[in-house]
Amino acid sequence: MNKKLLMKFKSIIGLIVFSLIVSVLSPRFLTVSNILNVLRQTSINSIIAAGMTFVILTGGIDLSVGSTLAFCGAVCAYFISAGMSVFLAVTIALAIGALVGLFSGIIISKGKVQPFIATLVTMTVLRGATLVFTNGKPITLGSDKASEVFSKIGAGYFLGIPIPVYLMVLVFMIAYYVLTQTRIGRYVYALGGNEEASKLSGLNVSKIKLSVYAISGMLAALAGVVITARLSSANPNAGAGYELDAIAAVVLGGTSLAGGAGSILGTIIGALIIGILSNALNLLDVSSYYQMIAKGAVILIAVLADRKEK
Amino acid sequence: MNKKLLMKFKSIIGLIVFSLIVSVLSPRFLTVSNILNVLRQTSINSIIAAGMTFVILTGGIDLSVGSTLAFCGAVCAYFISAGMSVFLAVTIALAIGALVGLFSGIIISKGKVQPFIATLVTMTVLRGATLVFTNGKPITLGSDKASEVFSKIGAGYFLGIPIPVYLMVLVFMIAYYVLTQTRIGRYVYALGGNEEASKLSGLNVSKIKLSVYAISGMLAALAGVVITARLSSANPNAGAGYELDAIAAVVLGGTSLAGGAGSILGTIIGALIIGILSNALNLLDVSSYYQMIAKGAVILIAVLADRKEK
Amino acid sequence: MKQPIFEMKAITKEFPGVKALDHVDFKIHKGRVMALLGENGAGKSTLMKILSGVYQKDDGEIIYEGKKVDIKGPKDAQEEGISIIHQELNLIPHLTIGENIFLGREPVNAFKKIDWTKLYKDSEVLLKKLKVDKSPKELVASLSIGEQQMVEIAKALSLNAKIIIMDEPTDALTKKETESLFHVIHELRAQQKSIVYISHRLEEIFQVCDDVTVLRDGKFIGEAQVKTLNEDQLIEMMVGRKLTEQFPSVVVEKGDVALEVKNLSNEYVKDISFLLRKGEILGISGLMGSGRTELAKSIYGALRKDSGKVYIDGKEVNIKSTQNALKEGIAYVSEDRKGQGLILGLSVKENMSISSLKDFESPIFKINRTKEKKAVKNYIAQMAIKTPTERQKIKNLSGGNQQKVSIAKGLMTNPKILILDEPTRGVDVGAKKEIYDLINKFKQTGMSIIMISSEMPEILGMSDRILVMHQGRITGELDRTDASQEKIMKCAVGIKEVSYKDE
Amino acid sequence: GTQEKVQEAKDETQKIGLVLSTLNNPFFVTLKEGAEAKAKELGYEVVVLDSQDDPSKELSNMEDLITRGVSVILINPTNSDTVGNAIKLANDAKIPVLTLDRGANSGEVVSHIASDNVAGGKMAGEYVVEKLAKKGKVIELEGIPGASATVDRGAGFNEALKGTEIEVVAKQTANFNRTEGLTVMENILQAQPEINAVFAHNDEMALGALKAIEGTNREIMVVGFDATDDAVASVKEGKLAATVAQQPDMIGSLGVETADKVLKGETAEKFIPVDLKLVTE
Ligand SMILES: Nc1ncnc2c1ncn2[C@@H]1O[C@H](COP(=O)(O)OP(=O)(O)OP(=O)(O)O)[C@@H](O)[C@H]1O
Ligand SMILES: Nc1ncnc2c1ncn2[C@@H]1O[C@H](COP(=O)(O)OP(=O)(O)OP(=O)(O)O)[C@@H](O)[C@H]1O
Ligand SMILES: O[C@@H]1[C@H](O)[C@H](O)CO[C@H]1O
Ligand SMILES: [Mg+2]
Ligand SMILES: [Mg+2]
Repeated sequence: MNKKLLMKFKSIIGLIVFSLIVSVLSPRFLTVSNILNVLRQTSINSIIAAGMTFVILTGGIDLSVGSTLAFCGAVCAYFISAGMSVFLAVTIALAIGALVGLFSGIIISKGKVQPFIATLVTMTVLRGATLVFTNGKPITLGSDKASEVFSKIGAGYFLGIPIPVYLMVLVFMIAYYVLTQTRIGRYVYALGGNEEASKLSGLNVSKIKLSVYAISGMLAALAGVVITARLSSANPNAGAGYELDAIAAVVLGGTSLAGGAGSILGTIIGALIIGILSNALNLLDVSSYYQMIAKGAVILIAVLADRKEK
Repeated sequence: MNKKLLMKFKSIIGLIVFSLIVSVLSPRFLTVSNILNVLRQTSINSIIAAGMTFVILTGGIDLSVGSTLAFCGAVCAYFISAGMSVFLAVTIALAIGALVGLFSGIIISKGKVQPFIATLVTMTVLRGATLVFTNGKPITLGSDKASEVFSKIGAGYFLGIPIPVYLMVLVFMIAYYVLTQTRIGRYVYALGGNEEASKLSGLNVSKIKLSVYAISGMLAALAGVVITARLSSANPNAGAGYELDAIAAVVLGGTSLAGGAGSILGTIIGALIIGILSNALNLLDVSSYYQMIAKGAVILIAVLADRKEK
Repeated sequence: MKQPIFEMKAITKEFPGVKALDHVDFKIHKGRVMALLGENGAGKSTLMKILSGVYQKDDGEIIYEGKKVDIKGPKDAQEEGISIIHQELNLIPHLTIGENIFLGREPVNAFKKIDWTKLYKDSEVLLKKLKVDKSPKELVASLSIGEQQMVEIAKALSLNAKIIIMDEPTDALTKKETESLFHVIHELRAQQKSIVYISHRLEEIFQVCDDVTVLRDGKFIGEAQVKTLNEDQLIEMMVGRKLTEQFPSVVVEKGDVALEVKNLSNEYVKDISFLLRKGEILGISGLMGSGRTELAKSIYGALRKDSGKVYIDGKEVNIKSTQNALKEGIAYVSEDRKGQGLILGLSVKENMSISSLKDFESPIFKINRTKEKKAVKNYIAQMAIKTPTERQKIKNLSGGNQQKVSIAKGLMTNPKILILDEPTRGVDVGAKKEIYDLINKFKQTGMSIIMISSEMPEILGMSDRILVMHQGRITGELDRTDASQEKIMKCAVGIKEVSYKDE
Repeated sequence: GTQEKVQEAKDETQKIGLVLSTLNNPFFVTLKEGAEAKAKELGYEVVVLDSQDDPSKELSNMEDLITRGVSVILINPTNSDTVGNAIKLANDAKIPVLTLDRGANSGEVVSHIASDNVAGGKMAGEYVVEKLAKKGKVIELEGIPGASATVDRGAGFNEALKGTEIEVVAKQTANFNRTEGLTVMENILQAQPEINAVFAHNDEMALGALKAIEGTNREIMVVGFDATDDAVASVKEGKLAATVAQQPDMIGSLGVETADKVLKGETAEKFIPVDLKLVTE
């Protein structure tokens, strides 16, 4: 138990050490405005990664998050520019995200298709659907009242802290509660740990699978809403490749892709590492080609350091 | 045994039925030239997918194939345009591919890093390295003797059949032999089936892992050579996203991402389905946005049909 | 006998190529313990899986308190008041003991929050009852097989069911835990619960069971009260013929030292030294978690050694991996056939030959399949492994038959030293005898055997010499001639100095 | 009987193949629309294929078009160097090829219809020089590394800055992508205390950067490239300072018009430049 706590602290300490090194190299790194900046940038990947954590804990994977983000963002922008209320448009976008997840979940649990393929299909189909829906062009919001209000979700502040940061914290608090304190949380771990045993214990395995993909879809939709609000515009190619970042955050956070073991706290740390890394490399003015090399190297060091603990 | 055979035939029959439907819709589909065309187009993905089959059978995954393809293609083009003999340049490219795979393999087996993350790191670093190496610009071959000879590997014919098709067939024959007739093949299945039991049965698990990633890397390099030869030019962005196509071919072919079960024959069929699909959708004049939707739908139908058999 | 509370009538179940159950009748009586016996593959587990909703019957009916019932899944069975301890462990490694016990039935408060205090308190009570000295907050992944089995038992008890099915619950338990279990069974019977008890340890049947039902080849053979039968009669019902002496001890002249271990220590075992001679069977006994498996794995190169030396035929060897061990002529057969022994997705043949594939390799690296098949078929015949063909997937074999394949895999490497960890776990009486005969045969050829076993009669009957372990140390070394259950138990609890109370 | 007739009728309309580097960018969507409108007017059927920025897919698309038997191919290369062999395939099949927006460095091309990206970059540079009175710090947001538009616009822009006291203090790629434009700019804003202007190699990135700047209260001028609908609207609102207007629809329709000429046996100009102009209001 104490060892576990130490483990958790260890990653946090690693994160802090890393931040300190960067702040020595670039004095602008540890300014309040940059920290808020990093947090806001991290919020998108974090929100997606929170949902991805549920999926990966069950031993699944969700490749469709990027497309879901784009599709739901576009739907939301469309409805708002068509005059719908912000609340309703956002609710519809989140509901569609959950439905998309349910769709993948049904293919996986009822159709017995491997999650990788099922969500690859969803990813491809939904990207196509987004392009058809937007005709390949961004849906840009006007400057009417609703659009202004909506844009606050991505660009606004409350008490000096960006709204997306609140959303991210809220998502993680709920995810933490669900995963550690509720039955469904236990079942997610159980399913990932041993599907056969879970079935034999009388768990409704299908229902758990449907739930995690729905959660992932809904959070991807939320990320889509935030990005769209931030840009006041929904891009049909938004979110391409985001699945890899989200999965990387989850796995960097110590969750095993085999399922059954890991934590949502790890995911935040993973997402922060990735976020800080991009920000730091930019602040340090590393040229974009070398950024890729540096990013890979740091991620490797992070996982290797983490592994030593086990 | 008979049932297994039937299963295999079933996928092939499915493929044939699918081809017949397309050929009714587009009379140009079943012409000799188009069939050769499809086979050549499929060869790249097939070659990569053959290597990916080894990796996935052990329960691993290789996300770095696209970057490896680009890097080795660039190296090969560079050496040839620097006047090196085609044979030597190709050999070096393949060796580098194998080394890249070994590198991932070492991180995975010695570093105990999850394959997803290890190869994600390789993928990122190698893409950066390719951009640095090429300075972000394509390396284009001239019209000297060596370049001409080299381009045959991608664009040439022998007895009316494109060279890449021979390469593809050769790769699959060797892979089939190794997986079904040799010790290492058996070990690959064993490792994917139960790593702990494999260790206790006296298998050198590290060595097996190193081998499969080296094979995957080398075949990705071969694909890189073929593409570069075909285009007479190595593009630093080449191969981006190819990992998904290769994995899809493997999984469509019935190999489980959990490892331990599947076949290389399935992979050919999977790759052919994907290849024929793209070609057919182009011939049938499906607009590019709808192509994505159609592609997703057909893949879904294919896996669902395959699953019913089990 | 009174009317049974539960009755299965003419149950039939077929798997591809195997008729597992053929019109089997089975009764369960209130407040009584029903033994279900039969050879490996007789259909015991299949019958119980039908009762607990894991499999669906092809034909027949199930009657509960006079009414026909339909059990469609594990949840249905739970609701009918049926709980089962499966033959194979079914736990979630990364959850705690308590979470595993109450999986699917966690107590929650008004806000849907799990009531952890209650969950762990209730788990604690169950563990205490079973005399398991582990915190319910410990992860299951860190438990030994035996300990995991106790968690399975606790889980089955926690359901507070009317019928509790125990499919070979003691096959990974030592005497001490077995006794706690029997104590609990007596209590349950007193509470008018019904129990189905499956075991291949016949002496246990006489200790705890009231009635017995025997199956053979998927057919119902008979039902009787245990007190009307003796062991020989039981065996005859099961195998259809009489068996000769169960432990045919073979005396082999003392050979040279084959293996010497000197002061071996690591995380799990401390300062282990012993000798093993050619043609000798060295039994290792001890309580659950005493470190026997770890000792074996340390010698075999599967666990790291911190210090100590190992000599084979007088020469020091440095075994760092399992490949090294096999090369030096040591083979190890795991106690955990499902988790560590077998590759469930592969065939009988592929499993059996995996450690010795090199021997079947022809030039051009091709496996000589004819040769391989011949060798495999030879073992299938010798060990009477029940399988339709050598190409059958190993996961479709009954537990006992899987175990035989596991042993055959070790034997196929032609080892000088064979380490068997619980070699007859889940093996039926007939097959046990076959395995013992085989072990003796290899012993006669000069092979040295280390046999770790939790089954007292087996240890006493087969070993030439017995080591007893306690908390990672050797606490006793007994010769065949002066070993007894009492002496072993005394060393096993590690208290030579404290006097052992005999009751 | 009727079936055959339909088939014949269909065969009578000649097909024009159009291969685009990507359809994930509004610029190319507009280009496609321009081509389609013109084709309809002239009675052609257009077969549009998307290379998804992958030269090897581009080659496959070319092969598939040849199989389909199109009469002429308009191609917007993913990369000017790599496209050579794809064009040679069409050359071998005796199908005339025209390039749009990006040129080809090898293969036989009947005509090239595009704007001059070096000139466009220069135009943007000159505007910045003028507005900043030859002094200040600027940021360059680059397009997809290696794309000819990136290379050419960068070259033109930097040429315009030569001999002034304007310094490019940071150069990062945002891959012609709006979201990346946003995050990259957010980070640059943290790193650079003083910035006077931003030149983005396309409007998507410019609009992303603008969003990043809107979050601060710094005065920074942003110049884009393409004049997409969003960008023009932004210029009108006074947010985006300027954008170099390409006329993708014109590139598309001129492409089809030229193809029509080629099919009719008329001669076509080797290079048909499409006007660029600076949109500042
Ligand atoms: N899922 C399955 N698929 C195919 N055959 C099976 C399956 N499960 C069991 N069998 C076969 O059914 C028969 C009965 O098996 P079962 O597990 O019920 O035996 P058992 O009496 O419990 O044996 P043991 O004492 O070894 O546990 C065996 O021949 C076994 O191989
Ligand atoms: N992976 C592990 N992590 C932590 N503790 C472990 C682990 N594996 C085993 N142990 C502990 O080591 C001790 C020795 O276990 P071992 O399996 O050697 O016992 P054993 O004598 O073979 O008994 P059993 O009959 O239960 O197999 C036990 O207390 C067990 O809980
Ligand atoms: O000219 C075009 C556009 O500027 C587009 O935004 C990116 O690709 C270039 O080729
Ligand atoms: Mg059984
Ligand atoms: Mg043990």
